[in-house]
Amino acid sequence: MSLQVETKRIGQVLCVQLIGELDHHTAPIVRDVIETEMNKSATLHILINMKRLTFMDSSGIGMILGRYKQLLQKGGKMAISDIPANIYRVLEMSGLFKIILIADSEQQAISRLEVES
Amino acid sequence: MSLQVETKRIGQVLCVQLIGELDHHTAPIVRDVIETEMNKSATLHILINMKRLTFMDSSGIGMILGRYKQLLQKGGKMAISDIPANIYRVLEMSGLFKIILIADSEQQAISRLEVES
Amino acid sequence: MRRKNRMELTFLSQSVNESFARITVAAFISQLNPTMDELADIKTVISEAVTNCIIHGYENREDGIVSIVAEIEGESVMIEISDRGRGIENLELARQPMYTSKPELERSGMGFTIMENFMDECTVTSTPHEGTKVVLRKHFSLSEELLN
Amino acid sequence: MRRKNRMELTFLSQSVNESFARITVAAFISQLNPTMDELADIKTVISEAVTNCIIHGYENREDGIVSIVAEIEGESVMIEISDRGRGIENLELARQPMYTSKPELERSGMGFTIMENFMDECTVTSTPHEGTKVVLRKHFSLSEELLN
Ligand SMILES: Nc1ncnc2c1ncn2[C@@H]1O[C@H](COP(=O)(O)OP(=O)(O)O)[C@@H](O)[C@H]1O
Ligand SMILES: Nc1ncnc2c1ncn2[C@@H]1O[C@H](COP(=O)(O)OP(=O)(O)O)[C@@H](O)[C@H]1O
Repeated sequence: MSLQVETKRIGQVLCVQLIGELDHHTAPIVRDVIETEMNKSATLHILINMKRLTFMDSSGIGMILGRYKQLLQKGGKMAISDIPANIYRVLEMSGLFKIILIADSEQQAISRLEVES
Repeated sequence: MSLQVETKRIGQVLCVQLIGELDHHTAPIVRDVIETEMNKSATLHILINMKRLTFMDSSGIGMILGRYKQLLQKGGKMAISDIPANIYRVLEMSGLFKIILIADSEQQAISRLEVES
Repeated sequence: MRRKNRMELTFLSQSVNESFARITVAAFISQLNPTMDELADIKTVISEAVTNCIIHGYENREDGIVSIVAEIEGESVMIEISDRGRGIENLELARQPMYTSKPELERSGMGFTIMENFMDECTVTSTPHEGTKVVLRKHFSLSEELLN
Repeated sequence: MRRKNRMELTFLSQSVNESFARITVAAFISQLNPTMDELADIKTVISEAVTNCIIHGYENREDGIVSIVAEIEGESVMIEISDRGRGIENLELARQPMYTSKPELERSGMGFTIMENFMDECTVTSTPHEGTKVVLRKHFSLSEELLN
């Protein structure tokens, strides 16, 4: 598969590491993993680590927005960290930066998610 | 360009390092570099280092055979070192191993070229 | 001499072919010696256009045909992506940022906006029940060494 | 369900397209999850067949059209490479290891031998003055995870 998803929990944050390419073909994989994890226990926040994401198009934006809306209902927040330059351009255009927390590193994202909650 | 050629001289050996992909499109680059170097001074032997060659097809075989024939006339020998597995299969099929010296490393190739000359 | 090159690609409307399509176009464009950023942008727009053919044009049927034509002339590239699917009724509406006809599929409605922003030119023509064609153009500034 | 997929590619007979062709076919085949060795072998045979169309079929004219069709069915792949060039008079002679009609171009005559050895099947049909078609087949053993 051209996308791998790795998850771990740190406090109240579900950390999702994406490895590979996120498009219409692979977006359902991420959605399913996150929904499964969120059903397991009351996750408050989600952090998507994009350090090893090599490609993302607007299908990624749609998937992120979908998770964001689900989180909002439960009072949770969303963050994205380690955004590669090419993906930054796509995210910027979508206006996602206005509603989602952006961080340079996973650690920074987690502490900001926890402080603000 | 999808192929880079680096050359250096060690004693009587012209060492040619190939970086990238060797096919019908790029073979003339190697031929030209080697011929220019051979015209500069009396090279006796040629070593082709394939460590960073990622692709080679039968156009590479033709180019190597062409250089081999030129060397033979001048009494020189030819060696190839650091052959990647995929290229090994192509070279093996061509029967080139019967006439050209094969070595694991550049150093091994050079000492064998010099001993045998 | 002005360099000219051309390729045509067709494939079935299967989502597994989205990455195939962007790799292929990127490989074709690479003879223009694009920067990493330019190559990433090209991959993104191809992915947008091809995904649209599959999701919207053929509504996820897997037996539709997606076509890509790419032409290099000098330092410019023209890429045409087309399907023979359902077509677009209202082109102006479709091109609005954030507009999508398939919010239930978690579409963001940003496809055309990305194509317009990442390319120099983006022309869309469509006929309902016949299909849709997107023509993208971009100019690359060749590095000196390649101009010889 | 048996997986089925298909693509068609055409491009001009320019040597810069040799690497483009092998990257494209390799990208298409990658959905079968081939090993690195299998992928390398596929790239080599595509390079051999496409180079032959350019050098022999079109005798280095740059405006000929090279076609590739690739079909995946289950775990098998069929790849057809064809040109509408000069064709081959004597097919048996052409397929002999080390035979080349263009020794002055430093050809090794190993193209067909490599195609035959790296693939399960290699069929060549040719009509003088009309063109040449090479059909290659290979079976891949899918890894378990992909069979689901
Ligand atoms: N190839 C196509 N065939 C039919 N309709 C299309 C096609 N491409 C785009 N559309 C229409 O244009 C709308 C906007 O497209 P786009 O900006 O890419 O956003 P999205 O794909 O996220 O919906 C789509 O929702 C669809 O209604
Ligand atoms: N597409 C083609 N069109 C015309 N002749 C061809 C074609 N492919 C191969 N041939 C003929 O078959 C011969 C053997 O081909 P091959 O084994 O690939 O070796 P090489 O390309 O090194 O000559 C060629 O020299 C040529 O005469």
